[in-house]
Order: sequence, then C-alpha cells, then structure tokens
Amino acid sequence: MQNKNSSLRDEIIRISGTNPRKCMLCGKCSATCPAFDGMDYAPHQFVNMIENGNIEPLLNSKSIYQCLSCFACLERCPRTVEPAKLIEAVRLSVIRKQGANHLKPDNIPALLDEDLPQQAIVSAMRKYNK
Amino acid sequence: MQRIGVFVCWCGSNIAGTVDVKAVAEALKNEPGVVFSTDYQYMCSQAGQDIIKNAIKEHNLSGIVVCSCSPRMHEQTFRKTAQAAGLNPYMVEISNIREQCSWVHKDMEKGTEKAIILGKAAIAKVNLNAPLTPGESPVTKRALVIGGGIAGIQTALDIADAGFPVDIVETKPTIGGKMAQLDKTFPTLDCAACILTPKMVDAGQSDKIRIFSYSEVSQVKGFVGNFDVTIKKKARYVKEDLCTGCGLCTEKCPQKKVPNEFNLGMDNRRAIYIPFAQAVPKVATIDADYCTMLKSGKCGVCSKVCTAGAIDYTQKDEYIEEKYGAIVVATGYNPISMDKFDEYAYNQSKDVITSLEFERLTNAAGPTAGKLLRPSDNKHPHTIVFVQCVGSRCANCAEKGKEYCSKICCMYTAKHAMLTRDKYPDTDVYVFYIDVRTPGKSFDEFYRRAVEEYGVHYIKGMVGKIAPEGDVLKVQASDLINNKQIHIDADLVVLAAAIEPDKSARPLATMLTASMDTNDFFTEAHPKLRPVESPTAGVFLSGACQGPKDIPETVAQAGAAASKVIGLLAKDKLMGNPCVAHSNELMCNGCSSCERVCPYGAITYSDKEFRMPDRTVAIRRVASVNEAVCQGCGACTVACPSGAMDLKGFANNQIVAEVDAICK
Amino acid sequence: MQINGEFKPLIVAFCCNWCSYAGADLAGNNRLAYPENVKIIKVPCSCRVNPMFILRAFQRGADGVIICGCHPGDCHYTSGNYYTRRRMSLLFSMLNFLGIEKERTRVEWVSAAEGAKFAATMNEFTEAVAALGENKRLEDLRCKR
Amino acid sequence: MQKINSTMLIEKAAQLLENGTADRVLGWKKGEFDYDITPAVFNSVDQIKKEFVFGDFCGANLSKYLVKETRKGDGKVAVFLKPCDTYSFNQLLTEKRFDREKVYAVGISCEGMADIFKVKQIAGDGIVSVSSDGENVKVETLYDGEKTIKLSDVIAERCINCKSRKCVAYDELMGEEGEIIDSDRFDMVSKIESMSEDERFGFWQNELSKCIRCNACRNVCPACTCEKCVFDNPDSCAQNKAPADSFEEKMFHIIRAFHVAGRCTDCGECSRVCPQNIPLHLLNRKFIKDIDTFYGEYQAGAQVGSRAPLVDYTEGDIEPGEAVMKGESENA
Repeated sequence: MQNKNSSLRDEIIRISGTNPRKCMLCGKCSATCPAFDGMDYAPHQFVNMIENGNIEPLLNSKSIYQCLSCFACLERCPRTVEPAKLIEAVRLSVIRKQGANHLKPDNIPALLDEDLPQQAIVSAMRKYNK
Repeated sequence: MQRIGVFVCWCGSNIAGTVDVKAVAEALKNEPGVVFSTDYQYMCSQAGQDIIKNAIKEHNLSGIVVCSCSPRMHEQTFRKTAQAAGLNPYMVEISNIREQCSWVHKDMEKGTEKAIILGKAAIAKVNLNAPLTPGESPVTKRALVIGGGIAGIQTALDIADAGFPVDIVETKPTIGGKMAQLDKTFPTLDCAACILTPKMVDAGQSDKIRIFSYSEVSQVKGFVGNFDVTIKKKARYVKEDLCTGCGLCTEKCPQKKVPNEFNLGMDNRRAIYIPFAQAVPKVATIDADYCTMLKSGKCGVCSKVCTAGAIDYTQKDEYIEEKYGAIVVATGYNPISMDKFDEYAYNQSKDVITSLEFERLTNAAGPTAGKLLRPSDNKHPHTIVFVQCVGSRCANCAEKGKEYCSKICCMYTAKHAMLTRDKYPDTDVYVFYIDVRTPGKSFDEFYRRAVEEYGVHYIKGMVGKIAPEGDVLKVQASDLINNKQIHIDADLVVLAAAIEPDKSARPLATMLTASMDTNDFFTEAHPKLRPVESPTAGVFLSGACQGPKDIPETVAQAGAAASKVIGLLAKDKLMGNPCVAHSNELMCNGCSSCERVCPYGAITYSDKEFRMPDRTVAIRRVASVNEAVCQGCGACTVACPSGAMDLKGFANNQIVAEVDAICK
Repeated sequence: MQINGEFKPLIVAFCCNWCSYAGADLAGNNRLAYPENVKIIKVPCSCRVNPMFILRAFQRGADGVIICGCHPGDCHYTSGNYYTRRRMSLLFSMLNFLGIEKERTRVEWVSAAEGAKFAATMNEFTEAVAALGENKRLEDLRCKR
Repeated sequence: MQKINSTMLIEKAAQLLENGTADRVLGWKKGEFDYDITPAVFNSVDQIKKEFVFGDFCGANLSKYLVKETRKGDGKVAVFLKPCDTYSFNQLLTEKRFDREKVYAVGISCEGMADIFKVKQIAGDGIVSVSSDGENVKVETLYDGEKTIKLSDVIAERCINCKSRKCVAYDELMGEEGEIIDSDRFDMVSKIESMSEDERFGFWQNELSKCIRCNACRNVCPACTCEKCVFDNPDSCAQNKAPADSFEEKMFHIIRAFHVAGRCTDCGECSRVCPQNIPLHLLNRKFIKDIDTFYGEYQAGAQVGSRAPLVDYTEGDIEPGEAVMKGESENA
C-alpha cells in the first residue's frame, strides 16, 4: 500500500501545500467537522489515506463534495496539518481531469434552482467548464 | 628557552608495533628546547613515571612531552607525575601517537614519520606553555532556593539536613506552591496536603531555613560560590514577627469581594487574608489593590481587631542583601491560558473548567468543601467530559499552545476520572485522549484501574467543539476507533490545560545568566549527564522550571539538586580550570563582542584609566574575565576583533605553533 | 606533499576536545584506518578556531583544513559550535568568492561515538582534496621546501 | 529643498561653538589639493571661517574620529554626519567606542559625492583646481586647461548604489531626513559569484596584487577602530606589514573583511581611499549579502544595540557546506 499511487500522492500533497506527516492522529478535525454526517470518509481519514497513498477511494468518495471548506478543521488542528486543504486538493485532482466532468453553459438552465445563490453557479462554471 | 624532556612510550606493541619509537625519540632530540629524549615500554607504569620524575630533576626540565596514548587516557596521570617532581602540571603536553597514529596506520615508515611530526607539534606548543595555577575562590556556605513549591521545599530541606543554611524566596504569601492546591496525588491517592504540609512545617521550623515569603529576587551579581543577591520583600502591611496567624482580621475585614487566587477565583476572600489554613508562614497579608484603608485611608478594621498589634499600614518594600554560594531555581509552572481556545468555550461557560480548578472543586478545603458541584448552578453534574492535550503537542501554534507534551495530564486525568466514579457512581465520565502516556512506576496499572474497575469511558479522539446550550454543554468529538463523530450532552467539561514555566522565569534567567530553551524552560548543563545543573556554574535546577514533571520526579530532582549544592558548599575553596580566557586591557576595545558570545556571563566591563602615547590620560571601557566562571571554550577569542582576548593553555601562538610544526 | 611521485594532500584537522577528538580516539580504538597525512590539533571547542589558523595552515603548506566539533545542540559549552557554524559559513563562502577551491575547507560534526564517521570523513575529505591537487591558490612560496 | 552647502555648514559650525553647544567641531578642510578634502577638528570660530569646507568631494566619513576625539577633554564634540556616516556612528555606539553624551551630531542630507578617480578619467591627470556648483564640476589641469564636467557623470559608485539616504542618528538635522533605498549594490557581487572558480580567482588575484599595503583602507574604516590592530601586533600571529607574497595580499584582505563582517555598514570608505582603486567594498558586500541570505536581512548601524550576526546564532542555521553552495548560486 505504501508506495502505491505515489505520484498522485505527491501531486495532492503539492497542491495542498501541507504535510500530512505532521498528523498525530488526534481526530480533532473529524470532531470539529460540521459536514461529518454526510461523509463516507472523515477528514482524519483523508490525512491518513493520502499519506499512505491509498487515494483511489477518496477520488470516488462523497466526502470531497460534502466538505464545506469552512476551514474549522484547519483552524483547530493542533499540528497545522490543514485537512481541508488536503480534501480540496483531492477535489481539485478530480476536477482537473480535463473533459471528464465537463459543464457546458447550455446545460446550466436545466440545473438551475431558485434557492441556489448566483455566486455558486458562477464558481461552478469556473470550475467545471474546462 | 624551555628545557624540554621527551618521553616516547611503546605501549607494549600498541605503539611500537607500527611506530619506530627509538627513531621518534632520536628525531625529537634535535628539536628546539629539547634537552632529553628517551623511550620506555610503559610510560604510565610506576617505573615509567619514575623515569619522568628522575629526568625532571636530573636535567632540570621545565617542560615535558609524552608521546603516548590519547590525553583523554593519561594526561591527568602525567600531570600528577610532573607535579610530584615539582613541575607545574600544565607544562605537560601529550602527543597522541597511539589512537591517532599507530592504531590507525599500518605502514611503519609512514607511522613513524607521522609520530615524529605529532611530537614536534607538541614540542612547539610546550615551548610556549607557561605554568598555570587554577584560580581559587572562597565559597559562601549558604544556599538560595528561588521558589517555595514542593521542589524548593524539598531542596531546602535536604540542604538544611546536611547542615548548611538555606533561604527560600517565594513570591506568594506562603510556601506550598501548586501541590498545596491539589486534592489527591497519583498513583497512590494520598492527599496532597497530608504529605506536603508536614514538609512545609519542617521548613518553617528548621533553624537552618529562612523563608522570605511575599518576596522576589531583584538582583543577582557574582558567580559560583560568591553570589550577591538582593531580595525584595514586598510590603504585606503586617509585621511578620507579631502576627500570630489567628485569622480574626481575615474574618472581620469588610472588603469581601476579592477573587480568591488560591481557589483560582472560584470564590472570594477578604482584602486581608491568609491563603489557606496550613500556610507557612502563617501570617496575614493585606492586598493593597483592594484594601480600603490603603486606598482611601478609611477603614482600619483589621488594625482594631488585631490584639497583637501586627498591622502596619505604613510598611514599605524592603530590600535585603545576602551572599550565597549556590542558587537553586525552583520557579515551577502554571497552566496556560485557555482564552485562545475558543472551540472549548472556556470563557463562555463557567462549567468548562481546567483540571487545576477541578482539583479545587474536589478538595475538602476548596470552594465547595469537597463536594463536586458545577460552578454555574451548584448542581451535581451527571455527565463529565475530560479533554486531554488542550494546548499540549501543538505544532507551530506558539501563540496558542505548546509544542511539547505536558507529561502530567494523562495521570491526573485518570485520577480525576477515577475519584469521580468512586465518589459519585451515578456519573458518566468520558475521557477524550490522543494517546494515554503512562510511563512510570505503577502508572499504567493506575490508568487501567480507572478503565477496568471504575468504568471510565476512554475514547480515542479529540473534542472538536463545545457549545453551551441551556444548562448542558454540547460536546462534539471524534471516536476514532469506531470512526464516528459523537455528541455528548455534558454537565461539566474539564480541560487538561498544557503547563508552561512560570512567567518570572525569563527575567530570572537573565539575572542569573542561565540559559533557557525557546519554551522558557531552563536548560540543563548536559541533557543526560548533568540534568540538575544549569550551564552557569553554581546555578542548579529543581522541578518543573526545567521541564514538565510530576511530584515523584520533582522530589527526586530536588534531592539531586540539593546533593549538588551540598557538594559545592562542602568545599572551602573552589579550584577553577586554569585554561581560561584573559583579556589584554591595552588592546581591548570594550566593544562587547566577547560578552555577547560568552555562554557563562564570565565577562564584565569596567572603565579604566590609560596613559596614552601622547601622555594624556584616557578612560576606556575594557573587558575582564572572571576566572571562576569562565569554562575556557574560547568563543570570545575569535569574536574579539583586536585579538585582546586569548585563552590560556590554548593560546593563539600555541595553536599557530602547532599548525606550523605540522605543516613544515 | 609529493611522496614517491604520488600526491598526498596534507590535511589539518581541528578537533574539539569533547566530541571530535574523542571520536578520533574511538576511530583509533576500533583500528579504523585513515591517511597518515591527516594531522589533528586539539582545541577546547570548535569555536576556538580562528580563521587566522586556517589561513596559516594553508600558508604553511596544508592542502585541506577541516574543523570538527560536536553536533549542533550537543556542544559541551552549549553554544560554541553554533558560532563556529556561522563563522565558517561566512569564511568558506568568502574563500570560494575569491576563487579558492571550496573542497579544501570543511566543517563536520563528529560526536564522541562516531569513530567510524571520523575515519570515513577523513578518508573522503583526503580523497576530495587529492583530486584538486596541491594548494596553489592560497600558498606562500616562501614556505615551500 | 536646498542642497546643503559650505556656507550653511560654516554658519552652523560657528554657531555651535559660539552658543556653547560644543567645545570643538569635527568637519572637513582642504588638503593638499582641492579634491583632497581631509577631516579636521576646529577649535575656534576663526579657524572655521578660514578653513572649514564642504562640497562634493567631502566623502570622508567623520564618525570614526569621534573615538579618539571624545577622549580628549570634557567638552562636547560637534560632528557633521552624512546618512552613511550615521550608520557608522550607530555601529560605533553599539560597540561602545565613544560616549554619546560627549557628541553633538548634526545629520546632513546628501545626494551623493563625487569620485575624483572618475574626474581624472575624464579630465586627465595633473589637476590644478576643482570646483563644483552642485551641477557642474569645473576642472583645471596642467595639460588641458579648464574643462567642465557634469557632476552626475562623476558621482561615486557607492553613491550611485546608495543603500540609504536616511540619517539614522542625529541631535539636529539639516536638510531632509531621506529614505532607505532599494539599491542594486549587490549586482557586482552577484556577477563575480556567477563567474567560474578560475575566473573569480583571476579577478581577485589581479585586483589584490595591486595592493601596496598602504593601510589606507584600514585606517579610514570606521569599523577598524581597534586599540591595536592585529596586523601591527607581533604577538597576534597575524602581523604583517608588506605584501611580500601573494598569500599576504589575500590574507590581509580576507582577515580584514572578516574582522568587520557583520559590523561593516557598507559606507564604502575603503574603496574611496584605495590609491590602487581596488574594489575592496566588494569583499565587505559579499559578507553583507551572505549574511542577508543566510541569516536574514541585517544592516549594521541601523539601530544602536543590535546584535551583530557573528555574535548571534539560531539552532537552525545553515551548515557551512550548504552555505558555500548558496553563496555561489544566490544570484537572483
């Protein structure tokens, strides 16, 4: 398991700019996470699984879209591991697969929802139009 | 010109096997200053030493070079030999032709050649050696202990027991420290007061121990064996010699709204107070910040009720000057502030408390008389959550917590949890931990008892958030074993706050020129081999000022520090290391470069008058080295731009002579 | 120094009394060989080494100079080697700036337990200096034999 | 703002003596030639009116002379300090080389000084007289008669790469306080660093072999105020009086630069006075640049009492091996 997927592991660590080895397995990130209930993998698991190169399950997990980027984990982590940045990095590495999840302007009207803030649409467009 | 004798040792075949010792002795015969040269099978043997002694007398030698094993082996031996023959021991130089020649080389020719060069280097050095005499300084046979907690008390008792007078300086009105605030002590659960107060009484009654309570060290001068210390005795507005400690004034004082620091502000005391019943010295103190008499001149109740006439509103701070031979630092620790840990709601709810506050809540002499009642509504809590590592093991968050493990929290939390379950079986007790660290005699057994016999719920995971809601505290935490986020409605939350050195430690370290680490813990002279000594000679460390410690460790270290002090005070005179730095005042610029690199604070400056070449007199600032304090590292010699600083025994010209001899 | 036509560099090693000199002794105890042309000078602490000594050694014919001290944090005098580190960083950088081969100077931390490291360091350093040949750029012709 | 001129300073100097602020004044007077301005002590108003000069050739840094001058008698010494001189002034105070109480410091703003070498390059040798009106320099030479050169063409290198026009120490300021400048002063150091080892050696061998050991660089250097210089001291093992060998040329300049490392304020006096025009300031700048890269930016003399980098350390300092590599490659 150790060196499996090591290039993806390095890529994710590089994007996140954090060092998962600093983690002392206290679980405060998961304790503090407001989106925990909707997650299949908890923030502390992200840290550990990325460090171990066990990244495949994370790429397909619900968690990466459940994370609110509220940065509570980042704020409270006693070791400055910053799990939110790692989750964001996994999310980015999924999004950056070009063409895999294309969002075209034409598709947007069908997705529109009255309660959806406009900013969310703009940012979704930015993220998914590549 | 020196008259040098050269003595080449065979060391059996150890040297002679690879080095032609006869050839070495022969070659060195012609070196400048050499008047005698010989070889022998075992120079360190009695017979070998006799050869040296006889040669010293016969040839009137002024210096000696022994080509033999490492100076780390026999330098002392040969110095003593020389001394026995009337030669200054520092006129001996060892040329290491065993460890650094015969043992690492195989070729006889090359080995011999190298041995000759090493011998020449030693001869070149001896030519420039001067007799050195270790400086002597007297020892003041009195010790100062700064801090009157269990560390300071134990150190003082042990020193006094050996017959030396010792003074304790304590900033609080009483000695006792943190231990006096504790309820029970792990792992045996004896009551802290029961084991501490007899020691306090012993210290108070010992004719060898003086206690300066409500006092602090304001100035330290001098060096090992000869410290001049100024102690500031703060005005307590009560004459210590008259006060009987009856406590009547503390009952009658009309100012009732003073937060009681002994109970960590969980109840109030009067403006005149005795911190606790077993205080030593048992003398009242007036808190000038709250006393109406001192603030506005109206009141005077305490003075009226005091039958001993001990109240003195005109008392002033008093400065006492005393000489000491040794100083022990025992300034202890404090829990860190919880203000910055917003997520634990310490400032929002009275029912989130620190472990030290919990101690007071369960202590029979505490604000609730020992009943576990929660501070907000005095109700009995049924669900209690303990959070470990609050502020400990925090990387890169210096403004919030500490990077180190505070060491004592695992054990006292186990103790708190166990005692709570024992006294109140109707409570649910949860302990959230990252790791349970219990290395210590009977420590792990103690923790296991809390789990196995008392049913404390230990959950691996950290608490992420505590939110006060109505009269419960919503605790949101990780359960890492079950990979769950769990929610508990707690009545009381106890935070195991990290501990940090007392704030007084840093200014004190500056006064003592003792070094500190980045966390403000005092640094030991050697982390393994000299754990109770500071690098500054004559300054010793006791207790948590050196690092987090529990009571057994503190007492052990206090005893160790005391034994070091006793060892020092038992001497009448201190013999220094004669290889110390010295400054040539004519060349000194007074620029302070040397002072800044000296790890021992051995360098001081004074203004001196000098006759200048143009016959005028100028006053210049020049450095001088305290030989009793200098350890001879030589950092100053290179820092000095003018070369005014040199090191005896390793002088510039001696080292250069060695370089020259080697490179010739 | 030329010996039988083969260049053997002369190495001056300043060793602190507490760690590196003891490390060198340990190399001896364990009979770990290194070249004969390594000559050790004992100093109380690496911070005793004045840049002047280093230049002097080169002047008098040394081909390489190495300073050995306790590992940072382990100094017998608590902070001596920290000063050595700064002084030598600047001095060596300056020598390099003047075009004097950087391989001729080195600082190495050798503890009293690292006999093997001492021998290995000396072997490796001697080899590196040997590869450069004689010290020509900081020599004093008057001191040549 | 009017440029500080001779008249203003003479007036100020005379006033300081007359009103008793100072007992004597450290200033400049004409030397053998117009451009050869030398530091001088003035004891009377008369003397000031007769001899005191100030102009574009008054590059001399007066701070060093305070060490000796303050030791004479009790009264105060008034001194005029250009911005770069104020840094030396502070550095000397940090090293407690004189008593601040005995000095009355007048900071004067400065827009750069002229370099006589540059003038000579344009006008040729045999200069009989030189004068400057703040814009143009009039030069009369033995061979070519009178010539007018633009002052901006002969501004000294150290002033083109001026690090700071801010007076960091004074009791009284004449002119504007000035700003710290983002200069390109390390460009030449970087250029040498990026040369090959052989080129570097060649460059310095060529430069340092010009040295005649006149000791001017040492004698003018405000960091070289040692009571006895190691090079003059037979017991120092470093005594040497003449560059008898290429080794000694290098040794002198390496040791001198090392002795002032972390204390040198980069005032550039060494290069100004070198009769052989050796760019000695580059050695000092190399140390300054390395100190900045290895240990963080440090300007000697910016504050009184700051801890010089060589009498300081951190546990995480760079190792010498890495430092040498970094000192070579940091050419950004």
